Order: sequence, then structure tokens, then C-alpha cells
Amino acid sequence: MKTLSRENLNLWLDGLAAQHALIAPHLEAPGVFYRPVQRAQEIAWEAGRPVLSAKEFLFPPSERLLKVEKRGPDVRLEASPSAAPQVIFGLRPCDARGIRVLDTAFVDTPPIDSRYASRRENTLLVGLACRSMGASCFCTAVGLAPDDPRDMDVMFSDRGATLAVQALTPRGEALIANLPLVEELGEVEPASRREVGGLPTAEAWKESYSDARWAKHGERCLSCRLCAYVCPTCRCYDVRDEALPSPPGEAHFERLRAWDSCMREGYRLTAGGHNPRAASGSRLRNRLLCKFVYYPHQYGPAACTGCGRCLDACPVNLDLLEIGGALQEAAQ
Amino acid sequence: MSISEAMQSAARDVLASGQVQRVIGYETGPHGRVRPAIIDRPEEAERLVWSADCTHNLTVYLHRALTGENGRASREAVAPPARVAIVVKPCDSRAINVLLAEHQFSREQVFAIGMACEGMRQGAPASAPEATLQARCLRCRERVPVVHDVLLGEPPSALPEALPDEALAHVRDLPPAERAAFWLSQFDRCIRCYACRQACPMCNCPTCLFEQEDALWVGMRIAPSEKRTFHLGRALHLAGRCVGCNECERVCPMGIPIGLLNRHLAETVESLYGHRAGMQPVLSPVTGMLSAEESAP
Amino acid sequence: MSTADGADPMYPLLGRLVSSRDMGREIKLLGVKLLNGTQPRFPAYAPGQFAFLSAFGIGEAPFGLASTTERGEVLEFAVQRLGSVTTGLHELAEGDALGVRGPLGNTFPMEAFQHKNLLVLGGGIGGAPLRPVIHSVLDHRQDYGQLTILWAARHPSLLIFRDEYESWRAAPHTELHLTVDEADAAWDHHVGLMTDLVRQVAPSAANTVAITCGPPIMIYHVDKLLSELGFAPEQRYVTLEARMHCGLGKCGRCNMGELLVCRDGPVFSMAQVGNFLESYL
Amino acid sequence: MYEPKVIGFLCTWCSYTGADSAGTSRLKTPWNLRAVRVPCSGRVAPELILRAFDQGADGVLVLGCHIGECHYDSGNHRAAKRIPLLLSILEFAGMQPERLRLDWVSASEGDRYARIVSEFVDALRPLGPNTWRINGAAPRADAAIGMPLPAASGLSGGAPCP
Repeated sequence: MKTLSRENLNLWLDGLAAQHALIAPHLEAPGVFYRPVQRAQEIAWEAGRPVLSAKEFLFPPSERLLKVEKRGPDVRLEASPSAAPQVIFGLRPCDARGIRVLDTAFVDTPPIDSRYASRRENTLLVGLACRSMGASCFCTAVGLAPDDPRDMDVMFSDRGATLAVQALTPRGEALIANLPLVEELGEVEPASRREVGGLPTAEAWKESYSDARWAKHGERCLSCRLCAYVCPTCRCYDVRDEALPSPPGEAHFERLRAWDSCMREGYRLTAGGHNPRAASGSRLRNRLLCKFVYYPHQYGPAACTGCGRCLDACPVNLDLLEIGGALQEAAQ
Repeated sequence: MSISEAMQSAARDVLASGQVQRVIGYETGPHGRVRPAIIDRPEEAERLVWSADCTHNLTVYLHRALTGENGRASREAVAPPARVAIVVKPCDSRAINVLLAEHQFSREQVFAIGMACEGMRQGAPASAPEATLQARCLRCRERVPVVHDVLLGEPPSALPEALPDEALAHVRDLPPAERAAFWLSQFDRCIRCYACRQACPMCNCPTCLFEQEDALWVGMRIAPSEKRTFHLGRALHLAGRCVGCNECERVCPMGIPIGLLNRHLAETVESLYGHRAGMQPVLSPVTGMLSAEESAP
Repeated sequence: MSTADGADPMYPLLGRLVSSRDMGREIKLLGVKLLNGTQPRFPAYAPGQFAFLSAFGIGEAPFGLASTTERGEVLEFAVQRLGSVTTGLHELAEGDALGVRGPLGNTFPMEAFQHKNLLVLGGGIGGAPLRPVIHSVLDHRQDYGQLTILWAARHPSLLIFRDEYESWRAAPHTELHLTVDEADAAWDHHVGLMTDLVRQVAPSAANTVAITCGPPIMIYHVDKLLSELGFAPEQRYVTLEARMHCGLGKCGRCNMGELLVCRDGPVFSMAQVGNFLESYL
Repeated sequence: MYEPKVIGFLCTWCSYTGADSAGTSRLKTPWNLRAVRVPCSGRVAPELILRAFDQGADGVLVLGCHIGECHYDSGNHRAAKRIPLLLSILEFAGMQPERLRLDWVSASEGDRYARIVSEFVDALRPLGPNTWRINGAAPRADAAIGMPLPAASGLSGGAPCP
């Protein structure tokens, strides 16, 4: 096992922040958020799960796809610049998996989404293992673990005065190549796991499609987009052009994309005015089946990382594990 | 009989006798969290609970339930219930008055199960298990719902002193530049998930002004100026209508003190027009004409 | 990576509006030519595919390609003014620049349709993506059997491609039946729903493929009727509409259950649609 | 001295004509005001004013018909009810109240128009540029702000960090 002293870790992080954008858990007024930090000192070490996942650093809430400059009948288009390098430190395994899941849609499945891919190529994922699972965490139910290093470039595990370090990818190895690592005997103590049951199989989710309970759950749903926006893997977006300040005689616009969610009432409205998903229960069903049936069908992996954010944040306590548990019981 | 049992019994009776087709109340979900419950059958009444955690304002469901929007698939269109029973706290009941004044439904369509209220508990974080009342409840002296068809529980005879709104005073007392910086930093956290709007009984426009496709007012960017316009604009739309249930602030995943905006305007409306939203079923004075003395030159 | 060389699939090609012709009330047929220069050419496309048109400054929306590669390099789109983007496209003057992204989506299996009778059912603006099918059949008339076109709209003023009806009718082994929900004084064809017309024409299912496009409710009832008339699910094709933002299988907007209309469609056989988890209706 | 950029929403029936009247009487009015002709002061939705400030206006002046003289009977009543509330929330959000003003100018009151615009611009000059318009990122709420904030709900169930 290779280890790094806390002192050296802080020095290294300070150095990283000077070179790249360094993103890390940071305590900001009412909660912990992944935020750009300038120094290791700004990192929230003893804090709960960040309120939002780290997806915003790869798939920002809104971004410019291109700039449009109109002069009379002529139009000139300008692409957005490529992303700058960034390191996300203190990433939790569930959030790293979230990024891995987004990769499958935006990069692994052709055609490549250039905006996402440009950010992804310039991003290194440096994890910090969770020592235990929070009350609403269920990463173990989706095949992850609180100290799962698989989706990281580099993984740190806290051992008190020192941290165990492990590079998982060539890019990760390059990142830590010059660190004063110390070879220590022994193994990293695994995080304490809690098995969470009740999550249905993909087949059971699929079979639940015509279950009458979806309508019942939907009655409680407020049709906000909270669950989708705190989710590490929800990736639906909307695209529109908006005006920019322009010089005289010209009209400048930007083509924007911004987060959107299938929980929104008019999301599925067609041009003719028909809305196949007018009922809130059908929207809730779509979101959950997307996680466990549709997304795997379209891109490969299941799109739930067990972070538990939607369980905690839902204003009316719609609970994925409860809904799923009841469906699983019905299936058996 | 406990208050929960009395409420279950009231719900069972109105469903069984056919007075209402649906009851909107509270139940306990996973992790002991209290949440809204929507029941259609008398035997489901045993799920209902009443406690100091019943903080949600359920009137947000009234409009949807009575107009049949939402909740039921269009193809399996079920006629909306003719009459709905709803469990209300004093603050929530004022929302019924506002919605009645705005002709969202009629008084006959609502059976209000009023709860004598002693305040709701602060959403107990693991670190502070001892029960403290929510700040809004410490400021509130209303114990009996202004709209109710049946009243459950005993309103206390002696009322504690209502606390002043220190947070509001604090923000008002900041120098303008610091106030601007404070609000920008708060709005900047917003992710435009619209939970505040969706949880609000007064936000029932079919298409929100801030989400029109060709909106002149606000762009689709999830950026500070757009978010500020949304929050200030929404607060204005609630002026004279907001009953202070604070659901918008409670549901906000980002901890934005939205309630401050609403309280500030509620006080402004009260001082300008002597109007407190929802005390009677009358429209907000903000949407009406100037009075005779106001319009005198 | 996201440079102006066309590598970014969200980056539109620049085109120019070469014709904009009124086809009906609030419906225009737009002809688009790509600008020459460093831009790559618009690739060959096949009946059933669609493309995004950008009204710059407003946004972009998907439209069925209403032309065929064989009939020339001008891309044609039938656009009904319904929302902000379609209004922006209607307001463009000939010579104005616009953006094109495509071709996207799958195609009608025209080869599999060869030597079969074709029943083409178009409702309103839904007829637009069917025109390439009709043109392909007319341009290779000997390769296909009987062509029966059932063309419907709510009102005569909403019928599209009226100036082509003569040439469709004049083709060998080709018949055209029209219907409107509500007639005007000059109307001397059938009045009634598409389903009434299907009952009246009573097409035989033998060696026949039916292709339907129109509003969801029309597709639903026409499909039910065709099934009653003996058309097997494999003989019934539809092309479906969904509002979408990328056309690339990314934005998530157009899913119908596990399928994405943009990537897995828009052309589906009813044998597939019947197995969708989610209904288009 | 800073020259402020002012957006004026002028009712077409009274104030816009009042502005014309000021012009034909050769009254001197500050050039700082960009006039937007609207059908009625009641049409000036608060969101329009917010938008003007968002886009960099240093001040917004809304001018309508005198109460009792509205071409649409009650449009100016609406303005008189809404705009004080907008002013109140803008002030609460940190804007100087001098930057927004509602007043009445009839078609014949060219002198009154010139006076109101001059007064408004004169009051804005010492305030300097409006900082309302956001260029780039907003400040983050890092520092203690002296009041309790509602907890972010995503926080309640998280795992303890190592």
C-alpha cells in the first residue's frame, strides 16, 4: 500500500489548484457543494454528501453550443472554445459512477457529443473513499461500494495521519507520478457496508409498466425537476437560441443548451399539441424506468448510482426504494 | 381518542358517507418521514397521521385534484372528484381563501378538516434531535384554521408571544450593496428546478410566465441574472396572495431563503393596503383599482 | 474538438432558402440549398429521414425531408406554422440563410417494399415525410405494385402538395383518394375522417404494405382499422413524431419507452410499435 | 459626471405625446432617456422593467396618464399598484430606489415631462453606474452572513466524509 501524508496531500492540492481548476467539496452557507477551490484549506473534509453531484462540471446547467452572427441575409457561426483542464478531488464513488454513466451516452455511443467530450478529456477524477454509508445511501444495491475505486483516475482512502493512494488509470498514474509516496505494510481497511435490498431487477421494473400504482404515486408528485437536477445521471437537455448584445446592423445570438427534465409537465408535448405523458404518474414512471430499463437499453449501464439524493431531496418523499420495493414484491 | 385517530375517523366518515370522493392528508413514509397522502377509500384512512411534522401545505393538491389535471393518465381519463376533503393547518387554510377568491374552485367542492395547530417542528437534522419549532411557527399566532368544516384538537387558551422576524430585519438593515451581494449569492445557488413554484398553491398558471418558449422576460440560461429575475418576479406574482406557508423555502434543495422575499412583500402589501392574504376569500388588492382616496390627485 | 469543421454533430450546415411557397393555410414548402465552400455536402438521404432546420436567433426543430435525393439537390420541407421556430422559418425570405442538420433517423425499407402494393395514408402535415415514398415509387414505377394514396386534412386549405395530385393520378396503377373533415363550397371529394375513407376504399391486405403518418389519434384509429382489414403488424408502417433537440440520441426528449424516436425511428413497423413499452398516444 | 442610461416607458396616449409637446416647445430635456412607446402604463409589466435593469439600464422611468384619464379606464391604476411593489422588492434586493420612478404626464404637459426627466436623471448621476447587471459569475455565499439559512435538503442523509 502506498500512502501520502496529510501535509503532503495539502501541498499537492495547493499545487494542483495553481495549475488547473481544482473542484472539491466545499462548505458554502447552507450545505456542501462541489466547487472550484483555490487552496486545500477550502476543502470540506468532514462533511456529508455534497448537495449536488459533480455532473455540472462536465454537463453544465447551461452552456453555449455556438454563436450566431447575422448580417443581413448572411450568417456566420462560431463554435464554443474547448474546455480547460480540471481536476475533481474528493469525488465520491457514486458521483464518479454518475460521470461514467454520462460517458456512455455522450462519448461511448456515437456520435460523440463534442461539448461533453471536450470537458471529459480535460477532467481527472480523484476520489476519496467514503468510510461508511449515509442513512439514505444505497450504492451497495446498485453494485457499487462506498470505497469503490473503479470509476476514478486516482483513489484516496483516509487512514488518519496518512492517506492510501491508488492510481487506476495511466492518466491517474501520471498525475501522482511525482508525489512523495511511502510504501507501507498492510491493506486499506474496507469501508463499512450496509446491504440495501428491495431494488427490483430490470425485468421487474419493466413489468411494472402497467402497474396501477404509478398513477397513485403520481398524484403526490409535484412535477418539479428536483430529483432530476440532483441526480448524477439525469442528462436531458433543451436547446434554444437567445439574443446577445450586438453591434449596430448585426444581430448576434447564442445557441444554448440547458438542463431539462422529463418530470416537467410539457416535456413530451408534440408540435401538434398532443402530450403522451400528460399524467404525472407516467412522467414519474418514465424517469425511474429510464434509470433501470431505458438507459441500459440505449447506452449500456443502469443509470442509478445509489447516491440517495433524490430520496432526501424530494419535497414529498417519493422514495425510489419504496416504490421499487413494492413493485418487486408484486413481481414475486 | 388521539388527534390522529380523530382525523382518521373524520376522513373515514366523509369518504364512507360519500360526502367526498378523496381525502388529502398526511401519512408516514420511509425513514419515519411524514408526507402527503391522497386516499380515495374509507379503509385507507388508517394510514393518515397528524403530528408536528405535517409541515406540507396540501392545498397545492386541491386545484389539481378538482380539475382532474395531473395524476391520471389522459387515456384512462377518470372524472375528477366532485368534492375533496383536505387536512389544513391555519396557514394552509388561508390558501383556500385565496384560491376561492381567484375562482379556482368553489367552497362546496372542499371539505376542510381543520387542525388546531401548535406549530410545526424544524426538519430535525441528525445532529439536533431535540424538537424546535420552525421559525415561521414561532412568528405565528394563528391556532385555528380560518376555513374549516370540522375542527380537530384543542386550540390553546393562552398564546405564546409571537417572535419578531429577525431574519427579515437583518436583511433589511444591511447596506444596499451588501444586500445586493447577499441576494446574488443566494440566487446563484438556484438550479431552476422549480420545486418552489411547483410546491406553491398559488403558482397554478398553466404555463409559467418564466417558462414561455418565446419569453421576453427571462432566458433559459441557468445563470444568475435569469435566476434573480425568476425569484423577484415570482415574489411579485405572489404579492398579496402569499399566505406564508413557506413551502417554497422548505422544498428548495439549495437552501435559498425564498420566504424572505415573500415576507417582505407581504409586509409591504399590509402596510400599503391593510391586506393579509387569505384571511377572507377576497382578491389581492394589488390586482385591483386604487381606492377613491388613493386616486384623488 | 468542437471546431467549425463540422465535426460537432450539433453544429448545423449553412444553407440558403431558395424557394418558399405557400401550400396551404399556414403551410409552406421550403426549398433549401446548402452553401458552397468548405462545408461538406449534405449526404444522400432516403425516404423517411428527417433533418433539423435552424431559424437562427430562434432555434431549431426537426422536419421530415419531403424531397428525394434523386430529384435534385434542393432539400424540401413542408413546414406548418405552429410555434416559434416554424414562425421564424415562415418569415425567412428567399435568399436568407438558415441551418440544416441531417439527414437523421432511419428510412422506409423501400427495397423490401418492391413488387408489393403500397397503401400510403397521410393526414395533414403528416403527409410530408410520405412524399419521398410517393416520388420514389413514381420514379421507379415498374418496381412496385399498385399505389393507393389516401390523403386527408381537417379542411381543404390544409391539404398539402395539391399541385402534384394530377401527376400522382396520372401515373400507372396509381390512385389518389382525398378526404377532409370539413368541406368548403368548392370541395367535391369525400368528406369525413380518414377511417371513413379507408372503409370506403377497403384496400386488400394481400401483398400490400400500409404506411401511415398523421396526428397520433389518426394513426391509432387507422391502424386499428387496418388490422381489422387483415393487415398484419409487419404490413403496417408508421413514422412517428416527437419533439426533440438533438436528433442524435442524446437529449433524451423523444423516448418512447426504451426506444428513441430520433435514433431507432422515426419509421417503425407496427410489429415494433406493438412491443414498445410506451404508447405514442 | 457619469451620464446614466435611462429607459423610459411612455404611454402613447399621454406621456409620449407629452414628450412630443416638450420637443415642439423646444424645452431642454436630458438626452439620457431612450423612450419606449407603450400602449398604456398598465402594459409595463414588472418583468419588462426587471429586464431593462438586467440588460444594463441605470434607471427606468414609467410615465402614464393621470389617474382618472386612462384611455383604457384603469390601466394606470394597475401601474400605480404594481410599480411600488416592484420598487419595494428591488430595494429589498439591493437596488437604490432612485433608479425606478412612476409618474403621470398628460399630452399637454411638455413642461412637466421635461421637469420629471431632468429630475430623474439628475438624481441618477451621483449614483454612478448601476451594478445590477451581472457580468460573469455572482459572488458566492462563503462568509458567515449573520443569519440562519434553511438547510439544503440534499444534505440531510449524506455519509460522513472520511
